[in-house]
This record gives sequence, structure tokens and C-alpha cells, in this order.
Amino acid sequence: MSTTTDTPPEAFSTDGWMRRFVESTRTAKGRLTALDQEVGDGDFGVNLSTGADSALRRLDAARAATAGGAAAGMDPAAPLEAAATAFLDEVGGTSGPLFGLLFQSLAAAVADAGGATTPALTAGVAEGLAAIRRVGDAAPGDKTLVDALHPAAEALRAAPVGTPPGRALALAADAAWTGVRGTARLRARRGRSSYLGERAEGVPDPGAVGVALLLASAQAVVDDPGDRLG
Amino acid sequence: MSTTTDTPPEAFSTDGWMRRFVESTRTAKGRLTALDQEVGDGDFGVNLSTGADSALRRLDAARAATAGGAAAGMDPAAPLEAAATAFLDEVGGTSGPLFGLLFQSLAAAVADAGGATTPALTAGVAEGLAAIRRVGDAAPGDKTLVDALHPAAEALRAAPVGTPPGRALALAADAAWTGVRGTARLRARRGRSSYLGERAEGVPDPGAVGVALLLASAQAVVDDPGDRLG
Amino acid sequence: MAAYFENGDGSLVPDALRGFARTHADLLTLDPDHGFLLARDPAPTRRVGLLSGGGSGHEPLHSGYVGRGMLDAACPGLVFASPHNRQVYEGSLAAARAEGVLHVVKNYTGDRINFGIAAERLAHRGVPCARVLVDDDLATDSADIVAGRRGTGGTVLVEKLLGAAADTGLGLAELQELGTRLAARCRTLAVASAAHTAPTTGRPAFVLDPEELEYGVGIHGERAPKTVPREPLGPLVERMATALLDAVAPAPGSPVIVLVNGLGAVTPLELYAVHAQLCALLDRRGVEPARSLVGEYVTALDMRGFSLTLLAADDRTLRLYDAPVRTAALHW
Amino acid sequence: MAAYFENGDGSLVPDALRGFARTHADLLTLDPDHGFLLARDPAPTRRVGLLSGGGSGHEPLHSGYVGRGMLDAACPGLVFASPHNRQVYEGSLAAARAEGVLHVVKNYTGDRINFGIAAERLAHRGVPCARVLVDDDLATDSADIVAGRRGTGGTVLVEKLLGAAADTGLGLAELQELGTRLAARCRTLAVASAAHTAPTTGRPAFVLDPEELEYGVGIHGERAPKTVPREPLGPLVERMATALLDAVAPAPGSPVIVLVNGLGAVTPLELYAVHAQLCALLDRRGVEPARSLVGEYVTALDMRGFSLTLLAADDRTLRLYDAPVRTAALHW
Ligand SMILES: Nc1ncnc2c1ncn2[C@@H]1O[C@H](COP(=O)(O)OP(=O)(O)O)[C@@H](O)[C@H]1O
Ligand SMILES: Nc1ncnc2c1ncn2[C@@H]1O[C@H](COP(=O)(O)OP(=O)(O)O)[C@@H](O)[C@H]1O
Ligand SMILES: [Mg+2]
Ligand SMILES: [Mg+2]
Ligand SMILES: [Mg+2]
Ligand SMILES: [Mg+2]
Repeated sequence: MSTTTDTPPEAFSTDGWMRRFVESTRTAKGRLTALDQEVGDGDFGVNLSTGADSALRRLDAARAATAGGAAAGMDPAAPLEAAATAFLDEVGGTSGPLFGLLFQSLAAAVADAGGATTPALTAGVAEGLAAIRRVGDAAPGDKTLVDALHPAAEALRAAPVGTPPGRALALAADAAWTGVRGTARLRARRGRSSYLGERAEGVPDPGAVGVALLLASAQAVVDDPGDRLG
Repeated sequence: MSTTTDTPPEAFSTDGWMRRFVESTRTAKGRLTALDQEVGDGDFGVNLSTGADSALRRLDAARAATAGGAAAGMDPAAPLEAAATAFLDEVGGTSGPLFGLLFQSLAAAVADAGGATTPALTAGVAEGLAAIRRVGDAAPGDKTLVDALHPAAEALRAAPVGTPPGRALALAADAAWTGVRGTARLRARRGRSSYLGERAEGVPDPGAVGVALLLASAQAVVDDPGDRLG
Repeated sequence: MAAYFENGDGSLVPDALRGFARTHADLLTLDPDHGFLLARDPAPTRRVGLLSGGGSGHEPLHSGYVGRGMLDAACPGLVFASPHNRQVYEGSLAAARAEGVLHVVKNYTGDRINFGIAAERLAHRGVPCARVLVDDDLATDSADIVAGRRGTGGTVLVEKLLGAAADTGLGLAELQELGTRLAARCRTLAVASAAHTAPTTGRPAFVLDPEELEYGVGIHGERAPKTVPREPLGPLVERMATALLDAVAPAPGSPVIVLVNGLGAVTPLELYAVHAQLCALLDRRGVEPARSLVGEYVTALDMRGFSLTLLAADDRTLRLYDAPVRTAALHW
Repeated sequence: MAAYFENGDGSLVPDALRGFARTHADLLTLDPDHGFLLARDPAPTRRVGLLSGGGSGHEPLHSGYVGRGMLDAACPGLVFASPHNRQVYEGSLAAARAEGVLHVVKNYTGDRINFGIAAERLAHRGVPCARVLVDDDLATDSADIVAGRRGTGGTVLVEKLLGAAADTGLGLAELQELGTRLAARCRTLAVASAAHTAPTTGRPAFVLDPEELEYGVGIHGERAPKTVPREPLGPLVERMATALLDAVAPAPGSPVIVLVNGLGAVTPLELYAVHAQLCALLDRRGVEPARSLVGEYVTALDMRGFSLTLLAADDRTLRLYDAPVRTAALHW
């Protein structure tokens, strides 16, 4: 893992982002489990927090290996790579590796941009959405995490050039939460809850909630860079 | 099938023998079936008469093929060969092919001697018994057709040199019938009736009866060479 | 006590993999960390690695097809469960050659997702990867079924033919195009008179009346779209083969490759009797059963049933079929 | 309606034979008059023909072993019924070479009698004929059993090894002596958790409690001498292998040939798991599983069980084992 020297000034801390995300999955675990019990097989809360915990272990190991143990010295793509590997390699269920793909795309975009900038976020979310759709074949309206990720990608794409990351993330997270609320009205066409027919109506999709939490964690770390976990 | 030119004067008609045997199996069929119903699976009567009928067809075909259609012109081994092939090729069950082996040995001995002489009978029965024992592994006392064939072979072997066939056959048939009566006292150790244990006691062995009928048919044809079937 | 001969501690699949790798140590190795099987001695002429995988319980698919002339690697999941994307990813890295790796994937949601994720990871890593989707199951050919036709028995033919083509040095795009064309020319129908024993309960996965047949059954013990009254073998084979011929539509007088496949508990006697009936019918229809496989090639644990596969062939296909193969389950 | 996939008119075996001969037309022909299978292309070096046979329902035994390097001919009877002596006789005439024909006979009364009668006919005809009796079933090794041990799984090993020896040009007496020695060094034990389906009734030939195993079962669905409680695979394999090792008594450090054989409805997963357990035990005991066959080689219709066979080998035996073979069921 190489250390970077020329992080763009407007970039925010991906290490902080990932740590904030871990924290919020811990808080939300019970609620996510309950949601997946209603529309799936009840393991989504465990799947998401397994991935997040493993990502945290990998982050800590990476930081320990970095000179001085400081987050500031790390490659900004490394925390996202760590999360990608954790979710891809260690999480079962459908959603785990799909989140892994999203992290992988974000990592690649951040690496290209040299940091977590608005263009990097825009490219990473778009490419992550594309990968998830190639793999899982879900369209918007199928009541999956695509219903949160797709509007977020649209919001980022529509943001004017030069939008700072805090503002871009606020737009993306808002769009994602709106998407989440929309899934409650949908009947599932992909994944496990498609077998439930109208029984799943009225309940939002847990995977979509997970995506919104991820974007909200980024927004929170930009707004409050004094990373309590760092 | 070659015709013979130098049949020994004391030889008797194997063609007559086989025809007489066919006749006596027809007469005995019902009784043999009943016996095998008591000590086996009830198919012995059918097995024996299937073989005999097929032997008769083969005999007729062979005679038709011989110049003039006369039995006298035939190779004396040919009727026994016909019976051998019939029993070996067309009869199921255990006993059919065992009878076939006996006919095969008799045919070979008659061919060697040039006719159905006492030495030919003695050799043929002894070799037939040996083949049946090699194949079926039954010893005297196992309640099988060996219990008729073995004493017949002993009687022939004990007959003084020069005993005419009629006398030799009378000794052999007597010994066979004595053997048959003896099987009623035995508990079976070979073949299907060995599974019945003491239930088969008191009933003579059907295969042994068949052997006695075969020898008795020969004796009858020597005593009454005006073969009514010929 | 479990209905299967096993230790009952979830070790059946790993035990079987160890036993398999030891038995066929001349052909392949088992990667102890990621649980994929890798051919020891693939043809040096290959420019693309060939990998497949799927749930266990379908043996000899896919492990039995790893070796010279067929698969470079196989990724077995747990019983009737997709392999993990990491297993596929690591297997693909090991199997990839200069021009990348081709995935042969049976059309099941779990397999599609896990192979798809592995493919995304490979792309991220810069390893070229393409997919041939096998969807030969005629029983699931319906506009109502959004997921499309399932992949079943035809997979073994596609893997054999692609293996031979890979040995001739074809590139990734050419192989993908060939495989897709082969899969399109291939249809399968399966019937069962009894379900497999469910490993978890030790009982039949579904119960059939002795006078019924499950017509169009899948290889995971899903019930078929319809249940039909039992009938003698001749009419049954005629019904199945007629449907397959309609779907595959071989040109008159042209050759087909035939697979008569046991799903688990059906005897070789029955499978060869099926083959005799099928050939008699093809002879009457003027279709040439140019090559035949009869036996257990793609199973569903101990299901009592069989499948018929027809693949419309041409000279090139037959040459690929005849090319040498040396694996645990196919060898010529 | 019959439980088996058949026409229900007694045509299962003849249908299967036709289908088999058509599928493997490159290897063998079916004699239409006498119902035996004859290898097309035996090694020209053979001085003695090799023939075996027995009831149907044990496939691939014996038909699957006809071809280069193994049997010259096979005589299948009806299901679980001995072939007819004429079938054996005619097959022997067709298979015999300059120095005659060797019969490989499993020790069952019906087979002994019918092969014996055929041998008598061959002698009458002047064709030299000898017999190797295979009696490898350890479960029937008892002074009480007058008929002796049954012949089962070991038959396939004896046939493979004798085939290779015949290809080296051995004479009749040498082959008989070798075969008898091989059979003596070979023992088999079989267990079943469910009987085969009786073809006549469509019901299990016997009924077992789910918590029981039939220990020492035969290949015709005869019940075993004992019924034991089910136990996990490890202890079960240990129990079986220990009994076999005691009987075969390989010298310390010496090689054995291993056969893990499915009796019909057991899955490859289970068979390979058995193999893994068995090898682990042999490793501990310092016995080398130098060669292994794992699969269905000698079956009992759809019986749910497996057998283990050990054959104490030496260098010569291993060389014979490794010699090329090209049959429907064994090929290397
Ligand atoms: N084909 C798909 N494409 C995108 N997301 C999907 C798909 N299938 C399921 N999901 C997402 O996965 C979530 C469930 O995840 P999880 O509980 O881990 O999977 P599983 O259904 O295997 O238990 C769903 O809420 C949905 O958002
Ligand atoms: N091993 C044997 N050796 C000699 N004869 C035998 C043997 N087994 C059976 N037999 C004879 O066969 C007779 C029964 O013949 P058959 O009814 O044709 O046979 P199956 O028992 O096959 O129905 C018995 O009465 C006995 O004489
Ligand atoms: Mg779930
Ligand atoms: Mg789940
Ligand atoms: Mg009888
Ligand atoms: Mg009978």
C-alpha cells in the first residue's frame, strides 16, 4: 500500500468514511435484521455488519502497517479497497458481494482521482451501480438496493461542475433516502423477497437502506471531519 | 451327420431309445411336476418334457435328412447328440443342461464304440456322472439326480465283461430306481430343495426319477426292439 | 442419523473434495484455501482458461470434467448452493491464460450473481473474462419465467466442445461466441419418478404417487411444471424426444449429439434402454444420433429420473466432440 | 406401472443390450442370436480369450468391461439371473483364441453351474477352457456357508488385471493361476442403508429402519448376515477397513489397490468422502493405497449402499493395473 503525496485539497477522508460506516451499521443492525425478516430471510443485518467489521479489521491492520500509524499517510483508495475485499471475500448472501462491488468501483475512482473528490464519487457510484446491475440484473423499481443507488448516481451526475463533496454527498444521500421510502410501495421482482408477492408491500428494502447509510456516513464525515473513531 | 457302416452286432438302437424316452417323459410329466412342487419350484416336469420334445424334433429332422429316412441308416451317436443339444440349448432350470451333459457323454462314448454297446453305456454313464458332479458339485446323498446316476454307473462298472446291453441296462435301471427310493429318506443339500430343510423329507427327488426313466427307456427298447414310435 | 453416508458435521462436501483430489491426483489439484480444482496439465496451446462451477450434488459435474481437453478449473459450492464469488475469482486467476478466462455458467440466479461478481473483480484486476450462459432446459422455456430457461444436462456437452475449441487456440471472444451458439442449439428435458433425498431432512424432497411422473424436473429437486401419468418407456421417450426435436429443429438428415443422463438412482439398464428407444425414434425421423453419451453426467443427488439432451451438430461440432479428452468422468 | 423406466414387457434387458451395443459400437458387437457382447479389437498378442458374465442389474459389470485390455466377451443373463450355458458356450467359441478361453466366474451357484456346463461343452468340442472363481465377499467367509464366499466387487479388479496379463501373451494355465492368486488376495465388504427396488413388485426388496445399516450385504439384495446401528462415516469406514485389512493382511508398507464402489443410488459425493476416510485410515496403518477406483463398478440395481475392496498388490500387479484399458466403463 503506497502513501500518497498529492491528495487534492477538496478530498475528504475515506478512512473516516469507512469508520463512520462501521459505526452506523452497528447502530442499524437490529433494524436491518427486522426489515429482512419481513421481506427476506432475516440475515441482512448480520451480512452487512460482518462485512463492516471485517473491513474495520483490515483498516486497522493497514494503518498499523503505515509509517507512524497515521490515517493521513494512507493511500485514500486503501480503506475502500479494504472494504471491497472484506465484503467480496467474507460475506455471504446476495447483498454482501454487491456492496463489495460498489466499494471496488469507489476505490478505483478514488485511486484515479488521487482522493475522494466529487468527480471520484460520481464516477465510483456510477460504475458501482453499473457493475451491480450487470451482475444482479435488477432495474430500478425491482425493490432492491438499486432503488437507492440509482437515484444517488443520478443526483451526483446532475450536480454542477465544482460542487464540493459535502454538497454532492448531501444531494446523493437525500436521493437515496427518497429511493428507500419509494421501495416500501414496490412489489419485489428480484432477490428473495420476489417470492413473497404482495406480502412485502409496505416494507422498505433493507439493501436500499444499507446504501443510504453508506452515503449518509460519507456526508457526516465531511460535515464533521474530526473523526471520533480515527 | 455321417452314416455308420460297422455298427457292432450287440448294439441297440439309440434312435429307439430316445423315442421311447420322449414317450415316457410325456407319460410321467404330471407326476414329475407334482414331485417338484413338493421339493422344488414345480417346473421339472416341464423342463424335462421341453427337452424331450425338442430332441424329438431334432431327431425327425435328422432322419428326414438321412437317405431313405430310415433310422437304421443313421449314425448311432446322432440321436444322443440331438438330445444333448436340445437339453443343453433349450432347457432352463438346473436339471435340463445336466441331462444335456449326460447325453453328450453318452454320445461321445457311442461314437467311440461305433454303437450303443455295454462298454459304451458304461463309459458314457460314468463320464456323464463325472461331468454332472464337476459342474453341480453334488455328492451321493445330497438328494439330487446323482443319487440315481451314481448307483447306475456303479452297476454298469461291476457288470462282467461281455454282459449284453439288455442285461447291463436292467442292472443299471434297477440300481437307479433303488437310488430314487433312497432319495425319499434324504434331506437335500444341493439345488433348490436344500432350502426346504426337513420339509422335503419323504418325497423322492424328481431329477433322480428322470434319470431312472432314461435308463428304463433304454432297457425297454432292448427288450422290445420293434420300436412302436420308429 | 443422516440419510447420506457422511459424518453429519457438514463435512460431506470438503471430505468428498479431498477424496476426489486424491483419487485423481494425476489430473488435478485441489486449492486448499479456496476450494477450487485445477487441471495439472492443460494443453499448452490454450490461450484462454476454461472455468465452470455450481452447487455440489451434481457430480460428476463439474469436478469430473477438469483435465486435459475440457475444464481448467471447477468451483464446487455446497450442496445445491452457488460457489462463492471469491472461489470463482481465485479459481479464475489460477486458470486464466494469456487471453483471459471463460466462465461456463448454468442459468441460476445464485450462479449468475457469484460468477458475475467474480467477473467484475477480474475486470478490476485487468484479467479479461467472458461468460457462456447455458440455458438448455426446455421445461422452463416460457415467457412467464423472467429468469429464463435453467441450465442443466447440456452443460457437459458445451464444456466438452468448448474445451476442444480452447485447445485449438481460439481467443476469448471466439470461444464465447462458439459457446453461446452451442448452448442455443442444445435442449434438455428431464423426468423423475422419485425426488432426491433432502440432505437436511433425510426424506424425499417431494413425494410422487407411484402412478405419476414429474415431467420437466430440475436438478435441484424443484418440482416440475407438470405431473403426468406414468407411461411405458417407448411413449415417454417419444413424447420427450418429439418436444426436443421441435425445439432444436435439426435439419433433415443432419447429425445430433445425444446425451441420455441419469439423475442419480436410475440404473444403467434403464439408461441404455432409453437410448435404444431414442435411437429407434431418431432413425424413424431421419435424424442421425451421430454421437451418444449414456450414463450419469449431471445428477441431482439420488433423484430417480433421467434427462435427454439433443444438440444439433455439424461437422465442426463433431470434430470438437471427437477431440481427445482426459478427465475423471470423460475420457477418449 | 413398473417402478423402473421400462416398457414392462420383459424387454428391459434386451432393450438395454441393444442401446449399449449401439452406444459402444466402436468397442464391441452384440451377438443377436446368443446375446453375448464381443470385443471388436482385442490385442493381437492374446493367446487366450477372456470371458465373464452373470446376472444383469450389476452394470457396468460385465458389459462395461468388454474391450481392449480387459474382457473379450461378456454374457449378461436376465436381472440377477445366471446367463444360459449356451450363451456362455457360444460366447466362448467366439472369444477363444489359440490357447482357449478363460472364464472369470463370480461364486454363485447358478453361475457356477452354467459356466461349468459351458466348459464341459467346450471340452467336448476340443476347446481348452479354464476358470477363475472370484469369491471375495468377506461377509460370507464362514465355515457354515457350504457354498463359500460370494463373488462381488473384487471381480472388476481381477478382470482388469487378468486382461492386462492376457495381453502380455500368457497361456491358459498361467492366467488361471494368476487369477486365482489375485482373487485370493482380494476381499470386499458392503453396507446398505436401503435395499434395491425389486423389479417385480416395485417395492424395496427389504425394509430397513432409518437407524440401521445392513452390514455385509450382497449384490442381489439378499439381506446381510447382520444389521448394525447407523454410525457416522468415519467409524463405519474404520470398522469395514479394519476387517478387510485383517483378512487381506498386506505386508507393512506394501501397496494395496482400493475400490470404493457404489451399489446404485449412493452419490459420488459420498463415495469420495468414503475414499477420503479410507485413505486417512490406511495412511495411519502404514498401508499405501497405491491405486484407487471410486465410482459405480459393480452395482445391485438401485441399492443405497457401497462396498470397499482391498487387493494386496506388488509391483507386478501395479504394472498390470496400469496397463492401458479401453472399455465402456474403464479407460486409461
Ligand atoms: N438481483 C439483485 N440486484 C441487486 N440487489 C439485490 C438483488 N437481489 C437482492 N438484492 C438486495 O439484497 C438484499 C438482501 O440481501 P441479503 O439478505 O444479504 O441477501 P439474501 O437474499 O441472499 O439473504 C435485498 O434487500 C436487496 O436490496
Ligand atoms: N447341484 C446339482 N447337482 C445335480 N443335480 C441337481 C443339482 N441341483 C439340482 N439338481 C437336480 O435338479 C432337479 C431339479 O431340476 P429343475 O426343476 O429343472 O431345476 P430348478 O431347481 O432350477 O427348478 C433336482 O430334482 C435335482 O435332481
Ligand atoms: Mg437476506
Ligand atoms: Mg441469505
Ligand atoms: Mg424346479
Ligand atoms: Mg426352475
